Amino acid sequence: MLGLLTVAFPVAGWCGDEAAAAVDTVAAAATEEAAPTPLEAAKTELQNNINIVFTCVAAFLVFFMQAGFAAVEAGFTRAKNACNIIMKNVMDFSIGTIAWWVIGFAIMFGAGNSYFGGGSHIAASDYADGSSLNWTFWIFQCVFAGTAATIVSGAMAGRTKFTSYLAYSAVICGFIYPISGHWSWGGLFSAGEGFSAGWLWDAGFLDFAGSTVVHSCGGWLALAGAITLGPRIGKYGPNGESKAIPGHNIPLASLGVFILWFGWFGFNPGSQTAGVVEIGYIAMTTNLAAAAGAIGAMIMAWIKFGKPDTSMTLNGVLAGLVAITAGCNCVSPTGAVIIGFAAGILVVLAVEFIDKVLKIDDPVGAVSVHGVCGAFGTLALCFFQNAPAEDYSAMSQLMVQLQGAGTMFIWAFGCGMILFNLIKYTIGLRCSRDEEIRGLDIGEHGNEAYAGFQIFISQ
Amino acid sequence: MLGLLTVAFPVAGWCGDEAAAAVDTVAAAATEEAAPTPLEAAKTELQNNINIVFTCVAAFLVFFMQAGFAAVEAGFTRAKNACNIIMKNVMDFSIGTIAWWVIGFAIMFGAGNSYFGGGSHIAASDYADGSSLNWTFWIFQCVFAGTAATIVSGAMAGRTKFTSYLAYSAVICGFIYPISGHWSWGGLFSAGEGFSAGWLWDAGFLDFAGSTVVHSCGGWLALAGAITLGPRIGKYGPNGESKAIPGHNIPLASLGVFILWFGWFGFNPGSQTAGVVEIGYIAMTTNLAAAAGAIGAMIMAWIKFGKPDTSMTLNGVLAGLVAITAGCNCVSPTGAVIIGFAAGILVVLAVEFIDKVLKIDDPVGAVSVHGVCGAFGTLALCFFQNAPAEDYSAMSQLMVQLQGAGTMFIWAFGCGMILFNLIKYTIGLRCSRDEEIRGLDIGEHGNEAYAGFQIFISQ
Amino acid sequence: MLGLLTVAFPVAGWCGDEAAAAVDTVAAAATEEAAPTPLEAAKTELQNNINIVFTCVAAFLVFFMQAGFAAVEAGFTRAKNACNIIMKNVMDFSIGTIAWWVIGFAIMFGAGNSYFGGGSHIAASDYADGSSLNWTFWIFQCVFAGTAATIVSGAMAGRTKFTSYLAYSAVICGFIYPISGHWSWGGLFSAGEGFSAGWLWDAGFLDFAGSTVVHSCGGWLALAGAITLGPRIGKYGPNGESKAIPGHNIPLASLGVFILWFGWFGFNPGSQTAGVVEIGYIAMTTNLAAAAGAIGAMIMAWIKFGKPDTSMTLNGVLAGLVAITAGCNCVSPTGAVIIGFAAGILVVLAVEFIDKVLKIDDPVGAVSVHGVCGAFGTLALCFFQNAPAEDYSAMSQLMVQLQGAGTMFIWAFGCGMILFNLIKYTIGLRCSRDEEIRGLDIGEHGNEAYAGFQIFISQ
Amino acid sequence: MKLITAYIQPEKLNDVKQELYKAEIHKMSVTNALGCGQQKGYHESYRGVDMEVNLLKKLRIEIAVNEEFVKKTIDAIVAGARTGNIGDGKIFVTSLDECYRIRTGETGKDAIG
Amino acid sequence: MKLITAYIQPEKLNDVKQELYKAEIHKMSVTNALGCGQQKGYHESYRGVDMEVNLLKKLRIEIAVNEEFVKKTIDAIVAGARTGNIGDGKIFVTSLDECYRIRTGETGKDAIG
Amino acid sequence: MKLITAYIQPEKLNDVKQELYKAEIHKMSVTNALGCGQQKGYHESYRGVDMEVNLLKKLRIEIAVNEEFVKKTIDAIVAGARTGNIGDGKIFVTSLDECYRIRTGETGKDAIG
Ligand SMILES: Nc1ncnc2c1ncn2[C@@H]1O[C@H](COP(=O)(O)OP(=O)(O)O)[C@@H](O)[C@H]1O
Ligand SMILES: Nc1ncnc2c1ncn2[C@@H]1O[C@H](COP(=O)(O)OP(=O)(O)O)[C@@H](O)[C@H]1O
Ligand SMILES: Nc1ncnc2c1ncn2[C@@H]1O[C@H](COP(=O)(O)OP(=O)(O)O)[C@@H](O)[C@H]1O
Repeated sequence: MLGLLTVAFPVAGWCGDEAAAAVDTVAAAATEEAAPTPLEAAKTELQNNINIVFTCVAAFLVFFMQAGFAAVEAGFTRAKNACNIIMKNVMDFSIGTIAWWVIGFAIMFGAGNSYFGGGSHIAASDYADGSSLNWTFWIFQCVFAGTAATIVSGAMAGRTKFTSYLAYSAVICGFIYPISGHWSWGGLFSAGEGFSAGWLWDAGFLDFAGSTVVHSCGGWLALAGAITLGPRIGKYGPNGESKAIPGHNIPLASLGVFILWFGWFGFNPGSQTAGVVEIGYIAMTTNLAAAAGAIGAMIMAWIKFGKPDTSMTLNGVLAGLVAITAGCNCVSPTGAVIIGFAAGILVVLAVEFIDKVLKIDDPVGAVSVHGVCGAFGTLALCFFQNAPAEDYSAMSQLMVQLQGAGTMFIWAFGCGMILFNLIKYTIGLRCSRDEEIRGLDIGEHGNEAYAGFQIFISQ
Repeated sequence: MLGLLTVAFPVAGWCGDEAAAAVDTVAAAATEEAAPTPLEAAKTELQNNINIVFTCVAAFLVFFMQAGFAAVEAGFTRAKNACNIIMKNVMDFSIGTIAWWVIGFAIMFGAGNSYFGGGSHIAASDYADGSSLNWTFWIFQCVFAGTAATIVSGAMAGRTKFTSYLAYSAVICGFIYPISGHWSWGGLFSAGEGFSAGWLWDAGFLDFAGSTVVHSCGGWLALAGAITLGPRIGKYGPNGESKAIPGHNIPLASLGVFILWFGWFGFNPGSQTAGVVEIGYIAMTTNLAAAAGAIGAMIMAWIKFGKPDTSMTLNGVLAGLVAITAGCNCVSPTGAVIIGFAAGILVVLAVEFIDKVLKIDDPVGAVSVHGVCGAFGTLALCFFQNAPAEDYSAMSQLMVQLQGAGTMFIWAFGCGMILFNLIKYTIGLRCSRDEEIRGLDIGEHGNEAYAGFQIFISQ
Repeated sequence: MLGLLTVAFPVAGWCGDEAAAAVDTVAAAATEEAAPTPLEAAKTELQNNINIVFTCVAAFLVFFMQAGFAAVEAGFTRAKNACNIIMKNVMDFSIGTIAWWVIGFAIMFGAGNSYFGGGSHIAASDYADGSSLNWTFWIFQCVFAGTAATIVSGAMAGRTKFTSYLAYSAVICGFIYPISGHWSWGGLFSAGEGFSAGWLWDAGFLDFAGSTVVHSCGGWLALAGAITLGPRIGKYGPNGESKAIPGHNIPLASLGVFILWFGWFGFNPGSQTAGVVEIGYIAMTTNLAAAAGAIGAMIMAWIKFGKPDTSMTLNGVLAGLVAITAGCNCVSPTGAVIIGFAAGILVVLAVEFIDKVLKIDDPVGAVSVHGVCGAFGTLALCFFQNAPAEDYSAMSQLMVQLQGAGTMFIWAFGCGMILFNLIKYTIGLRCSRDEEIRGLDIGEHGNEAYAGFQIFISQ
Repeated sequence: MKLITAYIQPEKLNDVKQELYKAEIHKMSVTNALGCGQQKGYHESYRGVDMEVNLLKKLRIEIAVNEEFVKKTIDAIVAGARTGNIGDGKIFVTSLDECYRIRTGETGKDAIG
Repeated sequence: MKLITAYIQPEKLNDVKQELYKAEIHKMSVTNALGCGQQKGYHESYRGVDMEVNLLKKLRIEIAVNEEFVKKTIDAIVAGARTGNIGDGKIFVTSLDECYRIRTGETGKDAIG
Repeated sequence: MKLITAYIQPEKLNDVKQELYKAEIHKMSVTNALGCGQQKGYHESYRGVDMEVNLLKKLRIEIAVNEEFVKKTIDAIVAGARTGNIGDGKIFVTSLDECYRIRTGETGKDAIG
């Protein structure tokens, strides 16, 4: 049983080919397993409890990232939309949880083939005996799905109809995320006969904690959303020049970034789903990349804009974190620093490019942070392996990684364009002009975020 | 010893009669215990350490709920009272901790009969050898007591004298909560001879993590406080019509709700006080109920008020969490969704009823969330058992649950009315009219929460 | 191996002489170690995983204290400097992490003599086989170093040049903190031959979680910084009378204090670096001292200023926490309450003394909280031992403690004066007068913290 | 035409508004202000340092009216704002040379209402 | 010299500023205000209790000008602020007796610009 | 009676207050304002997009005085607010037709003080 566990979850899988072999091994392990000695049984049971404790705590930390997203997004946008952003963050997780429970988990981890699950585990009905990690695995994966869902709200802030956003939330957690998630991670959880690893996993695609599976997925959906919606009123001048629409509460946003950094210690080490020595290593690489990301973004912003910009530096932290997520278990410490630093630089360039060249209005930089840096991190891990196998080839791994990251772009961006356009031409995606000017808080919710405060609204 | 542990804490106690049997079993286990084999001893020791780690972490999360309560209460009330609310939250936990240490823990878990403890453990003096969980149990129960205490501050916000509030805090953590807590949970901790489980525990009352023991207790005390104080100036118009007094910082309140949701993952799974497979299950039901609560409240508010109200939806999250607390370990996932959803609906109705019909001014909805939904959750668990025993009868369990919830109402509301009226007619419960109009921050503390900010105060 | 672990980390070291003996024992254990039985091996492995899980989670909590520091410091200073404070908090941790990785960890825990490490572990290159705790130990110590670094920013708020602050951050995490840290804690981590415990450890100096090693270090550096900088414009009137410069966001500051309190449950129990029964005890003493600190400060402020001041009470919580940090594992519960309460009183007196008598402008009270109360706690633990050895003498322990606390004052304050004066006379320490008046947010970062909010700035 | 500027206690705004409505004056503009006058300030303290706050929170109301409404308006403000305590506030009246309604371009008496 | 006070919709500030620049009027002061007039308020609700908000967010602009600039200024404000919808705002003109520039001590016409 | 309106740099408020006290003028009202004039704005940037901020933070002081106090008041404001740098601000004086004290109903000269 411990064998099953340590194989099924890529413990210390420094390199790719193990992954491909995993499912077969599981099958093999099932037959080989002789009666364990009492000591082995006790050890398995205890280690399993250790794993449960750590994975549960990690799941709680990942959940807490919802608070971080809410704070970052609210802080980086205008006061008149703050209630709306918060409602979106509360509701995408709530609706997402229910959608995940009903169908999402089944599609991602249920019985099926290498493209699609869904053959079991609907509404957690027949789930109980699935694995030794059991329900802990369910809750851990549930908060991951919630993370993918919530990324989008920031890019669509300040102009999206609330009902449309609710519809979107159900679809991403119920279908879009679990389907592509199955391709890379479906093999993490196997209840034997009828279960199948996903085709990307089989291809040796490495994405330990989800730079691509979670972050790029959310990021490319966000891109589709921002494009379909169009920019906020006043974001681009008559000649197409970009205007600044400053966030209303940078201390709140920074608190959000710290909460996300904190939560990422659940996201990355928790993806080990085991209380073993590797979690410390992963925590270290995660922290190094975040720190290097902040430094990279600060320096780049300083060079480009003349001063060390606060919101860019905060984005740099997130960029470093997103980028290291794929390879946090397998890159060297120096590699983590380089990946984080490069992601920090990249996020500044990407924000500028998307804003000023593509003229897509992404108020919080979700596309740059999660989409671009997620893809970057997925590819970069090839070159910084800590202890590669003898026959490891960075270039051939890069091909696999490109395939994975590219597939995600096509899938998530494609689904997003279809979904958001469907919504646009049915229930409508964008709120009315008047509502947008007065603020979504009053228009959509009849509420005010800061009652009594004198707020100067000329934008 | 492991036997003792797994029995004394209702691990996976899907149903009621186990609870009744527990104390006897403990006694039995104590005599039966032969010399354990080295393997058994090692396993017990290690599992005990696993339990300690998880319960400690859970206690920390529950502590963090204090921050959540402070943020929710501050955000839902006016800026001119924000320092005061914060001081109340800091001090009720601080004074509560000391009161708990001096006498509260002794009353709840010390030697005694089935109605009253107090025969040992005063000031943690003779506590050390009590149990294998030891001090971890103490700190876990301490933060629970703090939770019960802090619920009240929200309902009494904006008009209570600070000194009176301090006096109240000592009494609830030192006496009111531990006495009723002993009835349901005294049996969780037995150091053998002289110790006795509480009468509600003996009656088979099920309240796994404290919908009744903690939340209803705080909620009904809050009701007594709000009634005794009377409404804030300007809350009701000359014809008794209810006026809105909007909260000043909804983003802060929402951060508070996310913190509470996060902390609840300590509150509910932590109540297992063991690092075992059940904690994942409990985390799942907890999360499902919270999500369903948000959805329920949002829909209900939308129907009743025409728009999806932010503060009501946030209350809906808390309603779902409070309601699932009693049955988080024993209801089915579908049951959790139903209970949470119903609690979300219920909290909207309760807030309206208390505000517009009973005309009791509860600024943050503490009575509705903790009192009403706590009682609801305690009763509802009867009908959604995941794996009931063969001879399980929902109706007879309901009778027991009604007895427990009803007793708590009489006890907490009764004690509250006596206590608050005692305070009212001695040191005085309400601050002066002038102080209330200018704000308690200046009146009680000589401070200002947002120095420099221009705040429009016409209320 | 378990032997090594439980000795090398002072598990339940109620008293001092064990510490002195530890290094020898490690050496001894290494030779004695015969082939362990399968049961022993399994137990060691599992206990090690338990330790890793707990220490990792504790490290995450300690990391989260960064958010607490950012929020407290931002909330206690003016709105026009909020972005700057946040940038400082993000960057001191980020730069600190990299400095720690490159050289700090090597100096503190690498091979060397009892005054200086540095002989190995540079950039974590040759670290992997160091200890069974391995990378977990690295990340745990990394976030500790970050804590020491971040303390300073509060005392230097509102007038420090940003570049100078960045330079300072690298030096403290790379050199100042690890050198003195090596003296007390170098012996916590030994990889055998060539490694040496520090001279204060050898002398029997007790500082379990760092009242002196971390907090006083930061506090005395903060003192040097505040002195070298001079007070903010307008802080002292023409006759030297102290003027109040109120913090702009007390709810944010209080959230920060709750986060710090929460994080301290990682800081103190985590310093056990083991998932054992003692962590619950440490959590209890930590909580008791924090609560008593709040009460002590509130009472003292009430007596001195006529009203219970919010910011002083919040400082009281931190004072209690800092003071208990040294002795959290060895003082009695009653001792914890006394130490916390006294620290709460002391912090109020120290803030007043430093502000009104010494006329040093420390906007958030960092010197009083971390420096003064850190030293106080280090000394106070002598008199409240829970279970002292037979031959324990409080007075002789006090001499050792005085030596440790005194050394830290000389070291940290001395290094600080040299470093800050070096910066002052090279790149410059203080921003321009105009920049200070308009606010560092615009001057240093070109940002605004609360865009749109009407903020009255007459100071 | 006159421009009437009044400083009142913030908590009196609703009463003033109601009195104005009764007097059929439906237009006004309100600003946040700080005032000092005979009303004593109060003491705040922050971290042990005393601060005298003598700029107290007030609201500033501005109403443009035709001559025949001047008295009615002033009476209404007084009726709504007076408590008899120091700090009730002041009313200032200045002459208004001209008034324009931006929407229609109307001027003078027509524009005011 | 005249003192021109205008209440406009907040989102029109940039347009008004641009029109003023075109008319070579470079000086002004702006305050946050709340106004009520013909424009209907809206309903907020909080925790199920309805609130009618009839003090709407406006900006108050104050510009001191010499006589020859009065018309230009008013025209510029109207050009920038008019949408034709209720709530566009009002412009009030009062006589300015004197004007001082604090920096130089200049007075009258010289001080205004 | 005159109504004196001054725009000053925010950080000069305390100095102005002190000069006014010295001149025995104890009553005033203060509002937050944004101003643009000769003083150059500064550049902020947000996420890489430059913003020119040309509405700078100012305070608006309003003081109603009797004729004999006009000069004293203006002198006091100038004494407190002048630094000699661009942006020191302006003082505007208009005629006050009438003044009421809400508390007592006093009018005219008596009401002002
Ligand atoms: N001469 C004045 N100029 C400007 N504002 C004034 C003047 N006198 C009073 N005020 C405003 O009116 C408010 C109330 O005045 P105060 O003297 O305190 O009370 P009262 O008018 O009842 O005697 C002040 O806070 C200030 O805002
Ligand atoms: N008589 C008045 N006195 C003071 N302010 C006024 C007056 N009339 C209008 N205002 C201001 O102008 C704003 C717009 O006026 P409103 O009557 O709503 O629209 P319109 O002027 O387009 O008819 C009001 O919100 C108020 O701030
Ligand atoms: N003509 C005017 N109308 C209204 N406000 C003005 C006028 N001229 C100046 N101000 C106010 O005075 C402030 C200072 O004016 P500025 O021209 O920058 O400096 P200075 O008066 O020293 O030449 C401006 O920011 C504005 O608030």
